Amino acid sequence: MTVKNVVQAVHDTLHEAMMLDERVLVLGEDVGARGGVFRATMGFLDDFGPERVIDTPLDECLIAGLSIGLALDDMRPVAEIQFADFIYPAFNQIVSEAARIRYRSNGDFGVPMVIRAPYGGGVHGALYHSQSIEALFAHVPGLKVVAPSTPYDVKGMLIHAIEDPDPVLFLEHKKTYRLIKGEVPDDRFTVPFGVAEVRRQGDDLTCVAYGLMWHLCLEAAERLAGEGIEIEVIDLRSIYPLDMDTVLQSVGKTGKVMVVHEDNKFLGLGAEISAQIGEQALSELDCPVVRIAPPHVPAMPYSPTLEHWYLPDADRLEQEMRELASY
Amino acid sequence: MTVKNVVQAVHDTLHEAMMLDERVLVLGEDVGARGGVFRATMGFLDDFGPERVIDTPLDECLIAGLSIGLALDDMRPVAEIQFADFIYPAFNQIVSEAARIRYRSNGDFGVPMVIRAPYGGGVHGALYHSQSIEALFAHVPGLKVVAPSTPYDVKGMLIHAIEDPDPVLFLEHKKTYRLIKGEVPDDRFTVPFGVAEVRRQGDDLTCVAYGLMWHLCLEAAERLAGEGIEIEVIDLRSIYPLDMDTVLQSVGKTGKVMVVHEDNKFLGLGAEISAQIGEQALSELDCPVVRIAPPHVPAMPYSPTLEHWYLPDADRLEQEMRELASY
Amino acid sequence: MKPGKQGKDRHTELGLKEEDLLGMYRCMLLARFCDERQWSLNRQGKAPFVIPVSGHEGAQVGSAWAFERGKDIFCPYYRDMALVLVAGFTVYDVFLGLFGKADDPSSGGRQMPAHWGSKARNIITGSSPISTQVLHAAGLALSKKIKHEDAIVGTWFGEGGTSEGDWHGAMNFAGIHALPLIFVCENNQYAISVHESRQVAGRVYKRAKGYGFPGVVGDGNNILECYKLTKEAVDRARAGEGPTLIELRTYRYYSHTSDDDDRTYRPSAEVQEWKRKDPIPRFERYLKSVDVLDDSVIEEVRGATKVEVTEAAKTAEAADFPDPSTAAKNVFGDIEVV
Amino acid sequence: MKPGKQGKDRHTELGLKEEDLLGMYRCMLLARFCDERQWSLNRQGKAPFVIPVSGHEGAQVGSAWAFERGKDIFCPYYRDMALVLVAGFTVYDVFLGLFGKADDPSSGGRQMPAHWGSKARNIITGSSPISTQVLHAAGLALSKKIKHEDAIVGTWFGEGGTSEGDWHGAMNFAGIHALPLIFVCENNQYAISVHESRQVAGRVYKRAKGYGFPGVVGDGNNILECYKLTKEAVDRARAGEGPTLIELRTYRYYSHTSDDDDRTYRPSAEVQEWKRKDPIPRFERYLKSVDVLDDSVIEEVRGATKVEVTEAAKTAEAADFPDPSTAAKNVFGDIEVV
Ligand SMILES: Cc1ncc(C[n+]2csc(CCOP(=O)(O)OP(=O)(O)O)c2C)c(N)n1
Ligand SMILES: Cc1ncc(C[n+]2csc(CCOP(=O)(O)OP(=O)(O)O)c2C)c(N)n1
Ligand SMILES: [Mg+2]
Ligand SMILES: [Mg+2]
Repeated sequence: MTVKNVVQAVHDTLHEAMMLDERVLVLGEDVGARGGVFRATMGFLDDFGPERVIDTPLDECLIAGLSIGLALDDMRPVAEIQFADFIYPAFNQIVSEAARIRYRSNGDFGVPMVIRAPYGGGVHGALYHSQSIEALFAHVPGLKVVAPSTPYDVKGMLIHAIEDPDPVLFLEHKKTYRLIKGEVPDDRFTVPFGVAEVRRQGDDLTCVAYGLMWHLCLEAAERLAGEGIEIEVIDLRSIYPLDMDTVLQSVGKTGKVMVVHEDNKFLGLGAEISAQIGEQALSELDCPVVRIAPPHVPAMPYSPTLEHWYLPDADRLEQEMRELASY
Repeated sequence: MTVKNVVQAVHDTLHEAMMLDERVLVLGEDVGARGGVFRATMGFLDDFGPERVIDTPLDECLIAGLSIGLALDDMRPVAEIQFADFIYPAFNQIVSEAARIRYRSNGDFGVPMVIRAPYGGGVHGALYHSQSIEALFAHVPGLKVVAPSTPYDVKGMLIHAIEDPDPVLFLEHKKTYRLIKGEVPDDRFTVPFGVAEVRRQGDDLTCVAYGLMWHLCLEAAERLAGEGIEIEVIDLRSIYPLDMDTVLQSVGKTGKVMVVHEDNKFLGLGAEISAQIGEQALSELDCPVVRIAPPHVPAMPYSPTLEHWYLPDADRLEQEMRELASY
Repeated sequence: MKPGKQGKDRHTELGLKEEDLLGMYRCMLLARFCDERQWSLNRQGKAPFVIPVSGHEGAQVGSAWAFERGKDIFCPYYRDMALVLVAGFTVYDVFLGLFGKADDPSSGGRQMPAHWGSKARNIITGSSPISTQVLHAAGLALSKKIKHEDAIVGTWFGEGGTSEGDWHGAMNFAGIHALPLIFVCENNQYAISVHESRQVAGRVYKRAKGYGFPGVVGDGNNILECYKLTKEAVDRARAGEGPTLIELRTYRYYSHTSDDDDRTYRPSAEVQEWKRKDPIPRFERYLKSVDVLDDSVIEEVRGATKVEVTEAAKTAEAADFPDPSTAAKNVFGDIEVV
Repeated sequence: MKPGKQGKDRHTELGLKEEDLLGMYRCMLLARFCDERQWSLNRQGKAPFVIPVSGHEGAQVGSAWAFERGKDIFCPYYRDMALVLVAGFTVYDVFLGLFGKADDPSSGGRQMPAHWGSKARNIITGSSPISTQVLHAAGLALSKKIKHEDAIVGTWFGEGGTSEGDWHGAMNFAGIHALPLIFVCENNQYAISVHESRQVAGRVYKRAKGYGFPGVVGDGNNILECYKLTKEAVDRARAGEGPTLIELRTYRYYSHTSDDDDRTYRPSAEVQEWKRKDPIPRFERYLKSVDVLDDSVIEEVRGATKVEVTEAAKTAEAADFPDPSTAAKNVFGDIEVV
């Protein structure tokens, strides 16, 4: 066991994966000498050389397309998109190609590749360094999308992602990189996709989140415990496949649900979760499912006043929870 | 009044818009001599010349980016993406740029552009000539997304789109092009965005759809009328802004809802509609909202046996409606 | 037809044996006759969608022949029927794809016809979005280089395909890393209706220089020239000397697809002019000039090939469609979706 | 400094008057001092994010000066502080942006600093995703051409920016349509940490030829050379002779941004070497050689400029942040979202 923060867990897990399997290589902008702008691949160039640690040109379309080609030749590329906000030039390669190759070839070809992308806000990143992109990709059949946010899950899910036969979008909340620390077993282990984790038990309200948001939800929930309100906090970890069983089980207990995410509300993951709860547990709901998500504006603004306006924080979550629990 | 099919309505409306406003121009692949692969701009090159009818290189990123530049200089570009499935290379320009320019410049700049894209299946188009893309774009704040599917609406909404101050994704269901005919007033009129149309009144079940699907729903509903089941059929027409008022009003009457779309289910528009119904009309629901949408596979396969498996048809809709109405 | 430098035939100079010539000729004929057959099936309402190859046979067979089957990798585009016949597709395979039958090796009837792919034949699965395969080719070439495998990668595309960002990215990366990758542009002067002059600023082959590697242009209707240019590029790539861009100028004889009508954008005189440059009769003239074939054998081969094509089409037509119960398979490698 | 051909000064030959020289000099100094100030504010914790310009002043001011303010259009990128000062930004504007204040002309505090834009100044709003502006520039140039307006468009980007598909698309379209568009590459040899040699296959300026139009390269630290190359391109574009690609070779003196640390990827000797080529002292030497300025005036101007910058920063720091009640405004032109 070693205590690490999230980005250290990314770094160490990737490093181990490259040590263990020659087919694993990393590619992206500044992953070489710079070691990644968040230092996720620090020292890799020295340890593995430029053939396995590839500084690509500034072209995300290339990064994705190249990774597909590598994966088709039985390599295990782990591509870094420097900020999730810059993944859109690669949209066609990811959505038309990576996601559809197994299906369109009737299983003849597969694309075992991982795309790592730091996402999320609260870091003065403004419109183009704060975005959440999970809904756009989770909608696309053929892609797996995960968003672990503890050092433990990062290790377990990154190993799983690299060994997964399919393209995986591996979302790392950039604010958790240095903020969230935790114990990580030194030995190899995996955390399966599609299994949510109940981070806190409670009977009064089910709170469903992932990434930075469940950490804030937990903080708010702990505060409310003092008032005798017990909130169940679920960290989804995996966006697709989505573990609705855990959510539904909790709903059966609490009858009240709040879904929280940074991605905007309209067609955000909260919509799907709410729809599935409606389909499978309508009679168990005491009140409408509440979605807490940013307003319909094009991503987070820069000024502190505006950023604060945009992003839910623990204070706001506490208040929303209190209100809903006492509904 | 003239009877036209959908693609004639597109053609004639565009033509009139170009006659009336010098700033309107069309651009895209094969829009010139070929008049568009669906003939939406037939004869335009002769009538308006190559400066206003621009055959672009095969580069959707260029088509979108160029349109933005034109719009920034007070032109009114109407870009054609040959098939909606090919819009992804333009994703970055549409999502990062067109959608965000007004917000990021605090209103200093606006992007009045229209992107027309034939979408939808049932035409032996297979994986890459059948896709529905509305959810991906409707999720993005700053974009308007509409999907008219009668010649009347096409005219009224296309005029509105061209005059709209913001980027509009104008989705035309390619199967409706020649299939759906209707009367179109010869004079100018507009159909506002964000206003759904109740295509059929009924008390037993609310059926929400758009594009080709509401036509099939209507067909199924008419059949059921013979059995004494009265289905209310709503054609949304506009995806964002979304007219939930009309939907909720109908739900208040029927207590039962079925949402139908060709786009896949997970994070498809049905999820948002279901979530909003849950938020605003939970107590009025007699039973869970049902979403009818294709399975989680990467778009429609080619073989007739597989295409049929994929796409809801009137028979299947009839059966689903009957079941739900008698719940 | 002039004999080569040392009194050798042109093909001998290029290292081609008589069996190569016959194999090349056969692939051209098969492609042409498959094309004719698929159009007639289309007119009969039996094949909803056709992508023609006719006119491109010289460029495709000539360039593909320079690669080593079973070792090198092909990343073709939809036009490349003659190419995949070189790479190991049978005529029966072609028609299984045309009809969308369960045994279609490319996709089991999931994709449109002419969306070639087959792992066993080293043909990478292709899609409709233009030029995506060019980046896969770069990734494959990088992989071969990293693994120090003696395989090279070829990718084919139309001149319209040079406009997408994917193409630019692949050219740039191939140049930086001196990848064992051959870019073959089948320049038929039109992308559906859009003429080259509104598609390509400058000239395709001249682009290569800007990326720091050689670009060459050749007569796409001269199969031996296509072979020669590609073979030189392949040899350079195999020697570790990096990529080449080859532009082969040619023409398609039919409309873009069965959904198109080329009369709105191509003067029929132009079409006729290019039909006079047909790569097949041209190669036949060469084969006769070097006494590999004579008119009566040509007649015989043509006849037999046509029969072979017709038979294969018939058998494929009778084959089974995919079972809908398989339609949700192979979305993921591990999860079942329905 | 040699006098020009007919005994004229170099700048007179280029059509530059003394007031131009002084204006150019002033913009360079303003940019440099703003940069120094913003770094010190960053170290004080008052400016969370800084994008430096230092080193690029010659390339930016020299190239921008060739355009006509109030008529021509600028599509810059984040590095272009000196450029927007030429185009009409004040120092106060720069600091309003740095602090994210309500009156920031680019975005009212919504975007990161250095995401320039201002309709009144013909500076098109820019974003973070690299090279998107290059296509907007092409659209604007097309519009000017269609309207037969006598305006031309300039767009600026780093050598890293040439890798994106947007850049390729814009080059191709500009070539096909002979657009009045100038592409200016500020080649500082690094894209964050990635060296040019792993970014650009071949040479940037040589790419132009592949698109059928001229590409030139110049010393980005020689402001008069930058002006000259751009002026020639601007004149050609205005005469309807189409686009030009200009590569200006230079260097950035600081890290990529305040979040970066260049010591991991740039040898300090290299940084020092390029600092010796600093475009500002170099221009000062020229100005002295032609008797436009002498050392004491330079001292005076520098001092006054520094004070101006410090004052502007102070005033901007005291300005209001945007009111959160405005945060949902301007998503759409007609619909309110909250
Ligand atoms: C991304 C994308 N955009 C548009 C299309 C529609 N389309 C299919 S083929 C084609 C023209 C291709 O021309 P070219 O590359 O020259 O190849 P050719 O068909 O002439 O052999 C177009 C525009 C597509 N398939 N993919
Ligand atoms: C699409 C996209 N990908 C990645 C980034 C992250 N990024 C910001 S600047 C930069 C390097 C740009 O280098 P260059 O174009 O040479 O300009 P310079 O900063 O050297 O002036 C990168 C990779 C981005 N902003 N946008
Ligand atoms: Mg072509
Ligand atoms: Mg640079």
